[in-house]
Amino acid sequence: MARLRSRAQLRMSALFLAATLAVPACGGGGSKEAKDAKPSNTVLQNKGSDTMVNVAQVWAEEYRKVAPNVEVEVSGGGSGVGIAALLKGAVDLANASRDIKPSEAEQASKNTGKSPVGFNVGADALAVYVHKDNPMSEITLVQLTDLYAEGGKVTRWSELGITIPGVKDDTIVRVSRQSSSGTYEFFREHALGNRDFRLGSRDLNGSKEVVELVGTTPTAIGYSGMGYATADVKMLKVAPKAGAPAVAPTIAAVHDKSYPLARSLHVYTLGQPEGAVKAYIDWILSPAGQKVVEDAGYVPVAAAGNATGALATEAPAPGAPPAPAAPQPKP
Amino acid sequence: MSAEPHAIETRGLSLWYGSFQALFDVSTDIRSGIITSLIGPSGCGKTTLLRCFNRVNERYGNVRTAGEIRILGESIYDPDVSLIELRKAVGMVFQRPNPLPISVYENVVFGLRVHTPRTDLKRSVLDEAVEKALTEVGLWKDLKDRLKTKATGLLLEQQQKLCLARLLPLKPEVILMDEPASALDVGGTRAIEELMFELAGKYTIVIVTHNMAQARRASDECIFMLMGKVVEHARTEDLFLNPQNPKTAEYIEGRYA
Amino acid sequence: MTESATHAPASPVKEIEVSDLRLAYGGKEVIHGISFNVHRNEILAVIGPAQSGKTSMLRCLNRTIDFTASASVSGCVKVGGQDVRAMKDVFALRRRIGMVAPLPTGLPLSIYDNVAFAPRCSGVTRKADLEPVVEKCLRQAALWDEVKDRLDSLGTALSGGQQQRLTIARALSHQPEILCLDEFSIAIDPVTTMRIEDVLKELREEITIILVTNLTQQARRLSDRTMFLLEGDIVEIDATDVIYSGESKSEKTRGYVSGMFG
Amino acid sequence: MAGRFAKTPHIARKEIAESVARSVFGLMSAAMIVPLVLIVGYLVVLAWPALSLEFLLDVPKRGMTDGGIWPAFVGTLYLVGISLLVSTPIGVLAAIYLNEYAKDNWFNRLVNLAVINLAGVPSIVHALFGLGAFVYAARFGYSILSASLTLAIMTLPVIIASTREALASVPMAFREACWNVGATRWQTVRAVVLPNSISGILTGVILQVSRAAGETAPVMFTGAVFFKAVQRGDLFPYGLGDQCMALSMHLYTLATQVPNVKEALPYATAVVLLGSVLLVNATAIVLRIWLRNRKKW
Amino acid sequence: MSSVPSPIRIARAERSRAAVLAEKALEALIRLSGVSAILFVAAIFFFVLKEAAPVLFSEGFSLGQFLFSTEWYPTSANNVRYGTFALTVGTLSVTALAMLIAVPFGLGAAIYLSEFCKPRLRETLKVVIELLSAIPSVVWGFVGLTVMSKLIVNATGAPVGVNVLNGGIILALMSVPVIVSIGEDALKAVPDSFREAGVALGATRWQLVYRVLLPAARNGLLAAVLLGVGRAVGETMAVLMATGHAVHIPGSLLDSVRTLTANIAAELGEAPSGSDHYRVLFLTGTLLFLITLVVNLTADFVVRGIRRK
Repeated sequence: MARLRSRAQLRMSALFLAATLAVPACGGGGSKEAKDAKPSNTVLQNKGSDTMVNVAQVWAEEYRKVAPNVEVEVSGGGSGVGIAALLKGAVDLANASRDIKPSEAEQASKNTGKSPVGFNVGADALAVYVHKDNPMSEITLVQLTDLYAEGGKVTRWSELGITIPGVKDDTIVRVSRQSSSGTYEFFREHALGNRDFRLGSRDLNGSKEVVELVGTTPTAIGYSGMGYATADVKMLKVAPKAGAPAVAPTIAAVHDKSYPLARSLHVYTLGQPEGAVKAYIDWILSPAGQKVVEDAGYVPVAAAGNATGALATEAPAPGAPPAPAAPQPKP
Repeated sequence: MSAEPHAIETRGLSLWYGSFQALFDVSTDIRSGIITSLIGPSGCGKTTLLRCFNRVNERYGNVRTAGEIRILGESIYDPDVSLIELRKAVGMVFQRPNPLPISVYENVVFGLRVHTPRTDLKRSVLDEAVEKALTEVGLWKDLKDRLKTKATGLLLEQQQKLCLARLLPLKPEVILMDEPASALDVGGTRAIEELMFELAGKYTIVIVTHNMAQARRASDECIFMLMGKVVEHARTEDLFLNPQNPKTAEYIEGRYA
Repeated sequence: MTESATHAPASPVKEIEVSDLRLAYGGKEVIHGISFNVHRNEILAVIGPAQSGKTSMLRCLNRTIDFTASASVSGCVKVGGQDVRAMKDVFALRRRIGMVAPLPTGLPLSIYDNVAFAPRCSGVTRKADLEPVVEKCLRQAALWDEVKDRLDSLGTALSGGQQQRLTIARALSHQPEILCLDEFSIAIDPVTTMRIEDVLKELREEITIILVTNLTQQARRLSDRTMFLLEGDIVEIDATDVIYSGESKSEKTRGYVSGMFG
Repeated sequence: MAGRFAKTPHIARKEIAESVARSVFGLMSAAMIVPLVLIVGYLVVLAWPALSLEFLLDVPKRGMTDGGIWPAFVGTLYLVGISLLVSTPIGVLAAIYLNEYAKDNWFNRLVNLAVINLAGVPSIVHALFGLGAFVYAARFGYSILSASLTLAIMTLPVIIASTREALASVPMAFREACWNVGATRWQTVRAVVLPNSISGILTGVILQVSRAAGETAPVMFTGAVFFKAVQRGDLFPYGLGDQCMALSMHLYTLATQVPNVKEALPYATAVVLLGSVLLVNATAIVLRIWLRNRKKW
Repeated sequence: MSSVPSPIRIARAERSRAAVLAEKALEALIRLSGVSAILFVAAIFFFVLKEAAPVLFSEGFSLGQFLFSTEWYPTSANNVRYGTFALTVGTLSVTALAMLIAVPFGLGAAIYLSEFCKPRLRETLKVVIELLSAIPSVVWGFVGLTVMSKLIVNATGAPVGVNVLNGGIILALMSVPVIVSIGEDALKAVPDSFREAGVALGATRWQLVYRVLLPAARNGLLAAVLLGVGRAVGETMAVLMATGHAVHIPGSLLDSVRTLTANIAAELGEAPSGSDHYRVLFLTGTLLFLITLVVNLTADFVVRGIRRK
């Protein structure tokens, strides 16, 4: 007769609570066990440039097929963030769409006693995009400065002599990137001559967002990696100055450095890479890794290297064998 | 005052809250111009019956009634009856004083504002109504300088009188009172009872009380209810001194609350 | 309370001594310094109209008034000779005073657990110890016969009258020396009221009872002495026979008892 | 014949005003159903081509332009689960304190204010806090642990509020009955209050789940990554110190970063996120109604 | 104590020491958890301010510029400027528009739910509102970015659909549930006796609402609006995706703006920790924390105003 309702209730509730709590708990605990079951699993942390994040992601995805016991965590954030994290030893590999600054290298050796080592893993052309209905086909860096830079005066397409069909208000919708991305800094340095941007542009958070906005806005202009092109936009030819021939962002133009907004893409490590990191970089530089770069719409380093050899020397990589001869990674 | 001998007549009135039946076949006549009290133990249906008279119990969704109620000779369940007009004629005072959270003045004229088109409400009409109503309930002297203060800050006793006063400008025929003194102390109770005596004759008053002593003191007729049925309806003296029904006798002896 | 305090008919043992008890809620005084004693094994009825401070007074006895933040108490209440406000173990005090509230409150536990609740709280956990207590208390509250076959069912599922008796059984389960009933019949039917009144008459043999009621006739039927409390003051406290004889000292008492006001 | 209580023209006008008010307010309420239905409907329609069990179980492929969302889904489970593990006990105990123990004094008013404010702190500030406190100061780094702790603190007020509500719905009479027989506060809480408010507590826990699952900003800066390679359907891909993908951030990524993604993919991700959150909420609602109907008093 | 022999008396047991101690320990834990909210709020303020503080004293930073300049150049190569005024205006404009939409709808719906609606319908609507409030902000942002921006471009002919209008509508939809549920609570808190009094005097529901309930629930409704504002000011992901993110004082509803919250979300990931930029973002966070603190305290104060009466 002494069946205790209160006890029974408490027990039931406790059970439920335990159950709710146990699921994730098992998850946490279980993951350790799962890890133990495959003891050789290595986690590589890879962080940095947003331009490269998609390539880096495919690298991680593909490398998993080659070396199933290596997990690569990829995060974006921007070149500066990747390098900053590298300098603290927080990540194994930093992606950067710009060169490491001397001050940064200095800080690295101060922090960790090691100096950063860079690998040239590909190249990119920063394309200037307009809507596909925009009759414009080429632009000069001077025009870009007038458009984008602080103190620039151009606000309407008519001022550039352009009439966009079916548009009443031809105010230029400037599309840019948020102020700390490598793309933003590169554009500022190479297109605007280090002058600041004029405020009021739409500073979007992703390269894709830029292209999409340009693709849906007939009066827009924007810049982004050439890999982001879609059917709704067109890439302008860019001339270094008025009168000079305008060059389209093509692989060839990147190779011969005739495109003014070309840049190389780097992966940095702290000190000479060893073990899994080295294997990963070797694989990135191998044809398989470089195919990823090409598929993503960028310029593979092998081709660039073969063409001129110029890009490859930009960041001397003592440990890195020349790409074509890269040893196959050991799975 | 109405000419009808009976202010309220019910015929075969039954009421259900959902599936629970609270009133069983109540047929009773309440005479005009006197104080009638409804007594009985808690849960006997006296408050429910009272709330039928101005149909205020229909605020709670699941109420169903059968039977008939005639007030001043008019069936109040007729389809063309406007609840608003009904409630103008049948005023109600509640267990806890519930002045509205607005000024004393606005409390008294609330009914007028609700029932008369704005254009007919001259300031002088309102002022006059306030003075008249507050005088009638004996609050004018205390409150005439504080007409703009919030009514919810008054003493409980004053609040309850105010609740009565705000019915008067509408010139109701019947005033229903639901345990009007249960939240008051002895002095407040006495004051309300005295007020009832003064108003009786001008209005028909029906009061629910759980306090037998009060029923005995303050009413002309008593209706004793038990389990949703009317057990006995008689002149107060007769009911207390010479109850016809043994259950009534038990109750007034204080066997149960 | 000492061992020597045996039954002396001449001078009754003071189970509770209240002196100059004052109680205020947020500055508004509702009990204005009352003093009275409760004798062992008597039934003291406390009558008075609503708002007179009857319930508040009871709550001062077992210090459940402590749960009302705005209340401030002064004066002295002694139970069994000990000042309740000086007691460290207030739970032990409450176990010495059984309290029955106006509205029947079966706890949402089984009938068995309702009664066994208090002993369990004080550390009795063995079934063999609990079962006799449960049975005894339910019998005392005149509920045993109705529920003995369904001790597992919920206390809250009983009828109002049964729940009120369950409440009494629960109040008895920690073997109190004093039982306080606060308008216990307010929400129950006459038949149950009469049964509980019979229960009280029997319990009087064992414990001290304080019966707060607004039914003057109930007080008259049951109590040895009656205290008339009006607006926070004791108007009169005397033998019940005297109070109801129509010859009590105070006119107010006579008026109240005969229904002139309240 | 017009009865004594028949409508006057004045009343008729008032009644018209009333029905106008009723319709206007009714339409305003209805206006809230419309966006919910439209948004859910629109998302589902666009997501339809991609929605399948395989989408849930598969990993992102070809630079996230294809494949499924498994690592993000399971990452969200991790974050939510661990944050729940932390916030439930603290939240429930805090609610017990506030409802059962706290006296009405300045200190406890302060505690109340703190709870209210904690609920009002913008999620991005929680993100800053998580970054400053857990990632850097506590040296947990960017990890599931940091992100979960941030989420836990962020969702604590949800649990506290609903638990308090549940506790407060237990009638005072029960407590008084317990105190009257000499039960201590905790005995009262344990025997009567907790068992009868368990439904409300569960509701709070479930709401916490839905809130935590949907948050983006706090995890973006404390432990969520753009991508992590995980096996299809792997239930335990992460450790406490790892970073993970999260569904909410994955949606953000797909919407703003990944080029040439299959059109239906971000919509399908949104539908899975929205669907899980609404499902969890609906569970809470159903549970609440069910338990309320079998209340024992 | 038990000097009087009694037939029902059995030996009184004492609770075991362990049980008493366990209870004490548990109560200590309960108290600790109880005050944890204070600790957390303090910790949030402390850590956010701690990361922000060094910049306050660094060279080239001026608080005046931070608050009142519109020039936001956190990474400029030659002239770094941290002016958040345009961001503040962005936040205010989006919030104001959101409130303009959400307050009438929210309060109207609250009135409908609490006064006009049948219980069944009320339950249904409350479920809808609860579900609406459960939609994650990133989903709202996604909707703003995809659905709403197209609608706005089609409806207004604006060149870009991500702007004040878009953010305002999305934020309105997000804060309406808050306003409705708290507003309904405020109306429900008005004692039923007031309604009963009004009804018994023959008032229609609408008269009841505007003559009695609105004055009586005024403070609670104000608090509901304030909490709606708090929600709107603090919202991050939705405005990040829906407002177009331009540092710009808006001249019309169709201009793009950037809000304080979105600015942090966009740049925090890329600001190397310890840099001035990073610290200024934390300083913005401190500012946001203080704003919402004030809003919430005011709301609480306003609500407690009615309770005291």
